[in-house]
Amino acid sequence: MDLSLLFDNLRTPAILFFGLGVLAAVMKSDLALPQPIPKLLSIYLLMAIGLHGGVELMRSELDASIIMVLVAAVLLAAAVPLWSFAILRLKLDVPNAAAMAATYGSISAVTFITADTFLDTVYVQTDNANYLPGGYMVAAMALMESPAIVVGVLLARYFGKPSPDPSGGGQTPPLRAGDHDGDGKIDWGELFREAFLNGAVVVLVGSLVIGIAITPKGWESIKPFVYTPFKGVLCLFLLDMGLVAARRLGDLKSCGPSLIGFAILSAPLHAVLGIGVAWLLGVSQGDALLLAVLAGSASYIAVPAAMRLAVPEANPGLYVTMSLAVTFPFNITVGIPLYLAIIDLIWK
Amino acid sequence: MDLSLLFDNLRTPAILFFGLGVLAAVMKSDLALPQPIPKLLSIYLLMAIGLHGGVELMRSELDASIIMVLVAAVLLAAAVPLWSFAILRLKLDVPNAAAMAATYGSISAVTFITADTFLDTVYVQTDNANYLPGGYMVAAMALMESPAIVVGVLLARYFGKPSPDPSGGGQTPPLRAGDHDGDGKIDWGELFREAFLNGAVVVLVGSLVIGIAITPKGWESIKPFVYTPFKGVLCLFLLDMGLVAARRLGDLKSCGPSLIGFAILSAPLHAVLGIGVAWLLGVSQGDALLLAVLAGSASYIAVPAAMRLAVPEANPGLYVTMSLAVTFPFNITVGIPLYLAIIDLIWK
Amino acid sequence: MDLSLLFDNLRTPAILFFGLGVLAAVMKSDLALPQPIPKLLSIYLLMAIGLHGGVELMRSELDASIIMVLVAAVLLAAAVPLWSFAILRLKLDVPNAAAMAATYGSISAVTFITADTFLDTVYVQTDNANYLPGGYMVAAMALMESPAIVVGVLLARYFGKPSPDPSGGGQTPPLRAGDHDGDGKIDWGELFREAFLNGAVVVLVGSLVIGIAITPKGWESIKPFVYTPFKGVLCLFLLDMGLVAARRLGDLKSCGPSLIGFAILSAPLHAVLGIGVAWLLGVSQGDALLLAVLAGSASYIAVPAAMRLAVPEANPGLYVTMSLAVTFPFNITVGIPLYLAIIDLIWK
Amino acid sequence: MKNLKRIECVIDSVHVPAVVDALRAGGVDGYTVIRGASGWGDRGARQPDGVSGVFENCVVLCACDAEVLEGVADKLRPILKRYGGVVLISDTQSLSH
Amino acid sequence: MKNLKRIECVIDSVHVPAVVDALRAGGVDGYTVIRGASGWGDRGARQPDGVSGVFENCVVLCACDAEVLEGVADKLRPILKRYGGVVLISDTQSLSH
Amino acid sequence: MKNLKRIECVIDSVHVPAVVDALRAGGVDGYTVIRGASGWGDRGARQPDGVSGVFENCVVLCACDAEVLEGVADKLRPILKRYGGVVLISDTQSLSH
Ligand SMILES: Nc1ncnc2c1ncn2[C@@H]1O[C@H](COP(=O)(O)O)[C@@H](O)[C@H]1O
Ligand SMILES: Nc1ncnc2c1ncn2[C@@H]1O[C@H](COP(=O)(O)O)[C@@H](O)[C@H]1O
Ligand SMILES: Nc1ncnc2c1ncn2[C@@H]1O[C@H](COP(=O)(O)O)[C@@H](O)[C@H]1O
Ligand code: NA
Ligand code: NA
Ligand code: NA
Repeated sequence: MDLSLLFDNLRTPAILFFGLGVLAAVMKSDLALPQPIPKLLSIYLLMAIGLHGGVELMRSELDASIIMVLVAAVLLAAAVPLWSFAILRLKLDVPNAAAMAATYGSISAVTFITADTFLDTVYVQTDNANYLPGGYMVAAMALMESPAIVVGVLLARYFGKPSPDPSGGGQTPPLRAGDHDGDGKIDWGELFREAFLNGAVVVLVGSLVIGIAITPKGWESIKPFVYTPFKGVLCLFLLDMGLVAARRLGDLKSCGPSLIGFAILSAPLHAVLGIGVAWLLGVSQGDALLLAVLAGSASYIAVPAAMRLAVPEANPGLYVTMSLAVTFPFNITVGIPLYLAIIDLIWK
Repeated sequence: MDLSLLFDNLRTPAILFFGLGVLAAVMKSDLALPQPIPKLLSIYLLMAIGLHGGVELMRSELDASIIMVLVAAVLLAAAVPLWSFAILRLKLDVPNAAAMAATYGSISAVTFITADTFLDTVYVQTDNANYLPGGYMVAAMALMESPAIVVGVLLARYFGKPSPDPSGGGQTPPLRAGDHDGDGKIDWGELFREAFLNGAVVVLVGSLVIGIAITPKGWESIKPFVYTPFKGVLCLFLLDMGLVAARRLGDLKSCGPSLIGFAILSAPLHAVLGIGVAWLLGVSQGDALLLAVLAGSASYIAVPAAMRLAVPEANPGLYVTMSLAVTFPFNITVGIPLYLAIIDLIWK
Repeated sequence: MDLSLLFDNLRTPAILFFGLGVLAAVMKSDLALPQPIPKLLSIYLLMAIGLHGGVELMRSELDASIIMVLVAAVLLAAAVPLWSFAILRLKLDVPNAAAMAATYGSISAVTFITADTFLDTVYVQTDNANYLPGGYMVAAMALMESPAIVVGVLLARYFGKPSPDPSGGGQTPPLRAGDHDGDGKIDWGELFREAFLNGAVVVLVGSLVIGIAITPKGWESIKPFVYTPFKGVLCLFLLDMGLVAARRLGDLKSCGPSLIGFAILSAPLHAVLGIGVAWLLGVSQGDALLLAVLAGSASYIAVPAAMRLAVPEANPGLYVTMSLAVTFPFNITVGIPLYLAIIDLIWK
Repeated sequence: MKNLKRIECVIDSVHVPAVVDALRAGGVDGYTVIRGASGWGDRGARQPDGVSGVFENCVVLCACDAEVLEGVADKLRPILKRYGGVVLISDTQSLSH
Repeated sequence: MKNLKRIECVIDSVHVPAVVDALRAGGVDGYTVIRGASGWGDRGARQPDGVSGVFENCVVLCACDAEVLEGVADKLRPILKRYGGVVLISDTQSLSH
Repeated sequence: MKNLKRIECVIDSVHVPAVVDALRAGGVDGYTVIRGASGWGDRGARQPDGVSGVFENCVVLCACDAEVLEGVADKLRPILKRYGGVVLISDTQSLSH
């Protein structure tokens, strides 16, 4: 692995701010981004990446290979939870294994954004346009958010016990979200609503479509807000991610070494799988890195929101902690340059 | 009506984001801009439009016709509630008719801003400077926010029953805001404070004055915050407006068709009145559109804040819903291009 | 004193927005920046000034005189509380005098930023590079935040009564922050954590270090967020500072004229002391103004946070009010141009 | 431990000053206000929307002596009548220190 | 003054709709929701983080007639069992207006 | 339904950790914290300002067994004495599930 890639990555402002957040939390500083600000920043980042992706998509030539990549991305997102579930069942009960499997099948938009920013830097250094990803990768990301949620809920239902409170019919709570309605059936409507209409998914997909719909002049008019300051905003958000991730580290004790092992190993393994798929499809290095990062990253926004409703027996202290405090930091610091090093080896 | 104008408007990023918000709410997505963010965005937009208006005002030549426009704007804002009240009394009791009348006499800053943005686009396409509005129109907007509040409260007092709780003098609550103090008198001081010192009015007027006071260098130094990203911020705000408007749609049932008819018809009627006034005063097309939009739009910030205090018997579920969920969407989608089409017909 | 300097300062957008805030609060408008927004803005400003300082520091040549300035800055911050405490003891009890002394020994980042912005304007007018401060002055600011906290707590402990509740050992609350643990000893670890790991200190120091660490390209990539819109954001923050300061004015009555006298006089006196030190060290006019402003300003973020924990007997209604409602407005309106006039007299 | 009455009032944010004035006029020693509540009652659903700023409730909490309760209640009643909202009263004790 | 039961429920924000449905189905006249609470209980510490949006509690407050309490409690019990949280019930009076 | 004591404490945000430590040391099973409260009491008005971050209150709510109450109260008293605030204690019942 080219260590200079690693150091370049660690020296980007966003990663340094992530480190500052981790450091502040570890030293028990009272620093915090107050409550709804992280949510605002996260909506902003999704809106920005969606719009930019849509605009890029319009500029690029669309061909069949793009469709192939999108289909492969969906399949990847739906398949990863299957074997993840099988492995996680060795240590976890059905609800927790299903929720964790869904978490790892889905994606982390901020990891994607960080990789995208990193590719920008690499492109500037190498002047090699193969490192510039296509706008359709944002579409791939959008498509990869939800399938794992559906698969995870199905796994929980299929392998799970029937209703945990079969005592009296009238006492079942007003269940929601693809839940048992007391007789083992799945409310598909609710399930799909949870999976595909989560706020994060809606902003990303909606912005992507708007990015496609607007005129170049429309894009110019909003660029100073949604594009130019983007990397700076990412710094602020990663500062908070560092604080939040490090403050969840305390929960790692209760997770046990095998789970942590899964969280660290699954990232590069799934990323390599993503790289393999990218290679088979013959895409460029930039697209390959983004597909690797999508496969290797884990969700901490859309999936937890859905799982708490649909699989309330699963403990978010496990799946959110693994995703946020282990896999995310691994990916944005070591993972991204590592995956690119592997790609460079194979592609050249 | 020139349909291409309509489609141009519907394709601007801000309107598309409004549509995304409506769609998300209708599909029952959990998307939301968390609590104080909309208020921050609304302060930002008022500050930005105020500053820009002030700076433009300084650059333009001031003449008597401007004073005429400002006086006409105030008269319009004070007169609209009078006939609106008379019409609304057919269906509503005195407090609700008065509050609704005030709502429609006052203005919506975001509608104004959307129209301003639209004129920008039209100007770029036509290269006709007549579409560029003067900075003094921001002053007209500022002057039109408050008179309707005063008129509305006076209507409620004059036509309303005396104190609703005449049982015991000692039991009247510590009333505020131009309220009866138990003996039918109006507290003028409180009434004017409510009307003219509402936060939205203060930010707009204050920023306008500051825009006049600062040097060109001062303006350059803050432009990257208050001007350049403006249209992008408007997108984010309109996304939230779409969510909020669509979530109020459920309250429409309780409003009844005649009220909804009023909300939809009053906009173009008052707008045409505004156009007529503009034509009599001989202003350019850009200024005419903004006057039309000011006359045709309804308040959902300053007026509700004042009415809840001064006319608590009125139901905000009526007047806020009408203004936010009916008149506002009508104006920013269909209204603005329609009014410009009418103006183009008359002016040419 | 050159009055044009004063008027130039009063006409900058940021100061005008401060005035708007004061006016709105005095007229009892309901205008307010909603709750976590001021904290977000304050983190943004610290991040921005820290990064910019770090980048400037890397560009400038480092020499021994810089070390001298930094050492002098720390000594100043540690010494100011000593005589302030002695003077304040004439009117206040030990805890209040100690907390107030710490407040005045530490610094106000926003005052510093306002002075920095002012120097920018002066530089543009005079084209004299001596008015451009060095990036190391941000380091001086960072170093001056915490020493006064330590000194203040030590003063409170040394001159204070022993534990206020010596009745029963088991009843002492779980004290924190360099507090007595019932037997008169100081928990140094907690004390230093309070002083040096306050969120504001961590963001400022962390951003300074990141500014030093990043590449020029990294800086370019985040500049559109952390540098370009900076002066505009300052306006929004100062609007809120004006509101908050003026709303605290009511508490002045309970403070008494001698305290208000201290708050007004200590600013220019300590500023002149800072100017003297700057002159002895031979720094340029820009650096001298910033040192003056650091010496003359009082903290309202880091110190109150620490004092409420470490000296809970002191009344924040006194020390926050003095700092926020008296010294801060004095410094940003009259103080900064006054200090620069004095500097111009001496340096020429 | 001292016996007190616990007054809890849910009301539209905009009318909190009226409630607070009533409490102070009634002679209570202190109160606490929690903002940002939503709810549902006789006047329908209330969910703060951030754009209009309308539809936000507050909870006002006050512990007071039984003697002042009657006076406070007399001042609160017309507020409830005119503006809506609820006032709940229960027994409590304060930890004396 | 009317005697009522005061129901206070602390629960994960995401399950507030279930609690509210239970209250309404049980026949209460109104309720109030306070968001953004943190806490600690059987399922460990809960501190909202803003990034994942998880770990936020809400307090739901409801005053109701003693007669409807039993029905409401029956509807709340399975929610507590499945989702965690606490429900506290105490006596209160409402100021009649 | 189990009889419990309901402890409600209003205190400066900065001292919430002290209250929470006291509760946990006293052996309670859980607690809930509501942030962002304003108020007025012996030490004057408290209205959070966002700039200095000072003047914000929190409400800490805890339901506990009557047996642990005495111990918890002993731990809370010195906190109240030193930092101000109020602690209200009343009877409640928890819905057992
Ligand atoms: N029975 C109740 N229990 C708890 N809160 C209530 C109750 N009734 C009304 N409220 C609250 O008081 C607000 C105003 O009530 P109302 O005036 O009845 O609409 C509602 O929005 C609720 O937040
Ligand atoms: N004894 C208690 N007193 C007050 N609040 C509690 C108590 N137990 C639990 N809670 C609240 O209810 C939430 C969920 O509780 P649990 O399901 O026991 O983890 C906790 O996070 C607390 O906010
Ligand atoms: N009688 C009371 N009822 C309700 N809350 C109170 C009462 N007294 C004080 N408080 C709250 O406790 C905080 C601190 O009280 P104090 O230490 O008395 O100033 C106040 O700011 C109020 O929020
Ligand atoms: Na994945
Ligand atoms: Na109008
Ligand atoms: Na100082």
